[in-house]
Amino acid sequence: MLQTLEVSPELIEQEKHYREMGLTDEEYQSIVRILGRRPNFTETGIFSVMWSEHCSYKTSKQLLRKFPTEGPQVIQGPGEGAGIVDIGDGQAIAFKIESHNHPSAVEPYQGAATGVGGIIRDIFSMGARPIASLNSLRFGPLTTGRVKYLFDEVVHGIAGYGNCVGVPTVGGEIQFDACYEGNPLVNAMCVGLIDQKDIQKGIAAGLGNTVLYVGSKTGRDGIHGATFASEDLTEDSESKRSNVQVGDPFMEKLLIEACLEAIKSDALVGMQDMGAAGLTSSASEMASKAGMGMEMNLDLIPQREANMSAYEMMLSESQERMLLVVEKGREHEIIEIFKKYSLEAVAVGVVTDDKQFRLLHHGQVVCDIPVDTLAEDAPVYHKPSQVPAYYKEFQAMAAYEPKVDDYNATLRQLLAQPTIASKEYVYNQYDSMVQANTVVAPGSDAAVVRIRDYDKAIAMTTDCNSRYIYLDPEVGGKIAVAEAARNIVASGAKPLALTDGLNFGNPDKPENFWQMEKSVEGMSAASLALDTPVISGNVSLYNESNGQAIFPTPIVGMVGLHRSTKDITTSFFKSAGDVIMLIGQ
Amino acid sequence: MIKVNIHITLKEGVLDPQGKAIEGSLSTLGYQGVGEVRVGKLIELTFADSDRAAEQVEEMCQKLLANPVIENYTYTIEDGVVQ
Amino acid sequence: MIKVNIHITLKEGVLDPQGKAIEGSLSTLGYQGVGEVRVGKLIELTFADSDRAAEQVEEMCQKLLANPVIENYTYTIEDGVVQ
Amino acid sequence: MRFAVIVFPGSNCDRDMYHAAKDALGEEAELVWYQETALEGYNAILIPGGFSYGDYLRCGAIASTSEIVKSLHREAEKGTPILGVCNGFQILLETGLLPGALLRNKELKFICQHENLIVQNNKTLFTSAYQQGQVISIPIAHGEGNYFCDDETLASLKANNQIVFSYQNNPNGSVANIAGIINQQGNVLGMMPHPERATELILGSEDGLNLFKSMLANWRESYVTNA
Ligand SMILES: Nc1ncnc2c1ncn2[C@@H]1O[C@H](COP(=O)(O)OP(=O)(O)O)[C@@H](O)[C@H]1O
Repeated sequence: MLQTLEVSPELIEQEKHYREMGLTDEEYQSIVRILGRRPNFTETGIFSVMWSEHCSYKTSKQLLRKFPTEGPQVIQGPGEGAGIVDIGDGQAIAFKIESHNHPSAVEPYQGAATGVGGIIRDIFSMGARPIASLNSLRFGPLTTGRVKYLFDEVVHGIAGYGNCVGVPTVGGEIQFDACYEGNPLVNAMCVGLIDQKDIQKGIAAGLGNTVLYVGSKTGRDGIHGATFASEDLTEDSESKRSNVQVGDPFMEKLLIEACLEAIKSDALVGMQDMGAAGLTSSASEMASKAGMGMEMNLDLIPQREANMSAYEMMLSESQERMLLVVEKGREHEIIEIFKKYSLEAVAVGVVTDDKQFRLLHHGQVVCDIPVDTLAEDAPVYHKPSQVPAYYKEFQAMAAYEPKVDDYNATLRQLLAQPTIASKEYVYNQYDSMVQANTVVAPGSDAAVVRIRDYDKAIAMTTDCNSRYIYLDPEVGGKIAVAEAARNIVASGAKPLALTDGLNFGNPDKPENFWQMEKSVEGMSAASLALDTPVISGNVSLYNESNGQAIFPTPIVGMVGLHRSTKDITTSFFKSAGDVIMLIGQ
Repeated sequence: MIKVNIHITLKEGVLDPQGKAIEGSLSTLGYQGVGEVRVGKLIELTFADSDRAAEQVEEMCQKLLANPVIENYTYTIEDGVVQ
Repeated sequence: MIKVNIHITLKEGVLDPQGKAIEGSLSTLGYQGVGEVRVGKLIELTFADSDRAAEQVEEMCQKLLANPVIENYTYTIEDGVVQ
Repeated sequence: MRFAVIVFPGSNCDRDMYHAAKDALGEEAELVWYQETALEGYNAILIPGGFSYGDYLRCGAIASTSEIVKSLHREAEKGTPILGVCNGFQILLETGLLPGALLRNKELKFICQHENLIVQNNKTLFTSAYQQGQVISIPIAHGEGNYFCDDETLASLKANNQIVFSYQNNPNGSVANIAGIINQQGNVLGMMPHPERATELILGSEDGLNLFKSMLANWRESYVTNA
């Protein structure tokens, strides 16, 4: 059956099996140094996912440091499940964007659906109630059956999950371009509302406290998803079928309600969702952030399939699972809350003070790793950067002046472009009104959701014109941030902060790395100038197919505040006879 | 006419939230010992007689009716059915 | 263990837009002479041995699994299946 | 007036319904978890939209097997006003409190947009504040709102004036453009469009508010008469 063959520590080293898991020879050697011995199969797997680009940001970390992340409005910058900004009255807004590109290329419906589910969990695991979702999509031209299928199924997946879970999908953007033909992009953003006093962190504090596992059972789905997300898409991706995770929005809806009820209890110490690298990253990060260790007994993990190995359980990316740390002796208070929603909450471990990440399975220690090394000792790479030839060529060219003979015909041609045409076909499939707070639904510059019981509202948007960024990443990066800010302002709100979704090609190619470097610089400059600090984000590299990278696509998700609902404006012409004014250069 | 019955089921290991919900409901209704419930699709179609019927049905399943990433399919073909 | 296969189909006269859509796609894909396509559900479940198996399955279908306003059901029961 | 809003696992318009009754209408409202068995003491029962049990198997099917549905039947018999919206309508059909079934939208897509409804019967306790034939704008948001019933049922719905709302431009393929129907007794209304999403101008329409106002007016009348 699906049993993973477990190779001995000696063979892992001799036959370099760690390479199949995505670790380099140097990375393997530093693991041996850290442990003072060879890692076993489970431990090698755990290091490989924690040190994957997706979890460790090993190649992008140095660039992310360039982002301005502070401001009086910032309550939580990058580093937690989501960033948080102040909106007054003791309230705050949590938001983040996340990519689900490779899963969506393989199984578009489930890939997009689980992308939505994952980012929603990031928001409510902070203690915030999700109040709106947005997305940003990229496909090839709508001329082939495959692209049409991907497009339709991604939209169905977003609708299927978002509508069911009861979070209105209020905005997004879509661009069609040949560069995305083999590697579509699916980025999902979620925005949550929270009372500042309820802000929750993913920490495993308090020696002896209990670790609770909540939600769906663990299956063999998505094993090595984080590593998968950090590889080029190749011909045989299609056959990596165990990577496909199926979402259960109904379970997620129950989790939202139960978790938001649980945060009101002071028996809860910390909470985190199991996202990329599942149980491994949530458990080890919670312990590491608290300066503690953790011991879990894997026999107690709720399992969907028989005979799962420790490796499989730790690397599974089954959806709709949460990890909670609860005060010792008060477990039943939290378990009761979950029971009300017919959810299983099971004690699977304890918080220790030896800073070790220790796992038991069938009475044996199958993992014993200094927990901080998983996050902090991850390698950091400074990749070489090089100006691409195309850029120099383009810069040397004279500016193109379009010649238009027939303005009507040209306008029609423009409007017929799928990238420019109305996106009603897409957003009418999203429930944009559930929760009964949507003031400006999709179709205007920015979506607006009012804050009930207060005379204020939140504006939000996602933007990125990757053609500009390809032509000049630095200027294009500035344009992306400025466009988002203009959309927010045009809705009558003041921009507060942004989240970024950095979608790029393989960073080992110096030209790709240069694009990333320059766009981050451009975005940083604009964020600084506009006072919209970067409070969260996501990095998705290796977006290539058949060796061809996508256009650099750093998506900006921005949130703004309307101090009064009277300030809300839409971009539509209102009545005949109104004056049209053009402002700007 | 040929009558084709196609059964499409989720692959082993693929989560079936629908099956899980039905399982829960059956046990709430008092049915004891209901084990794993799995929900699949049943597609019935007829088409004009053809020598390559089996081949064509196979192709239809692969191209359109089943999603090979998460689903398996089986089918039965009844020949000479009068519509 | 008993293994039950339940087939749920739409009643005649009930419009099946999903079937219609598949019909359209198949003909776009070039399959000639594809007649009416109907989409139904397949529910597989196992449950503990019981003398009243058939009776219980019948009841499950009536109470929950099928909606008599729009659906018909049939089932097969395999006895003594080892899980 | 006291409204009960029944919350099933997976309901997601429960709060919206609650706010419509509590804030927009200004009456008392309570969220009632589906595991409660009693519904006594409420003057009206609201079954909200959403995806009870994920809409798995069939929309509303699993919810309709809950214990609370027995009380719902009792209240229906007693004459308590019961309003089911969207998934609430689907549940009312699955419980047999209303006739017919809902199929997938004819285009097989979820549709979320404002629709014009025609008030076909303003002589009900839910619609007395509307004009007969009035056109109102109420949002829909559903994937399975295509109302179906056999010819006999349709004939009897028509004969008894049980079609309360119809679509001006049928978005989903419903038989006879049906958007909402009432039981013969006149106290159970099921409809796909969401009146609770149209109770404040800032949300684009307050055409749904009259539905709640009708219920209130009717309750006052019967309260006064009974007193
Ligand atoms: N491009 C980026 N810009 C700013 N912050 C980022 C970026 N990418 C990731 N981060 C931040 O790094 C932290 C870890 O990210 P990630 O691992 O994606 O979160 P999670 O553990 O919730 O999946 C988050 O706080 C995220 O906001």
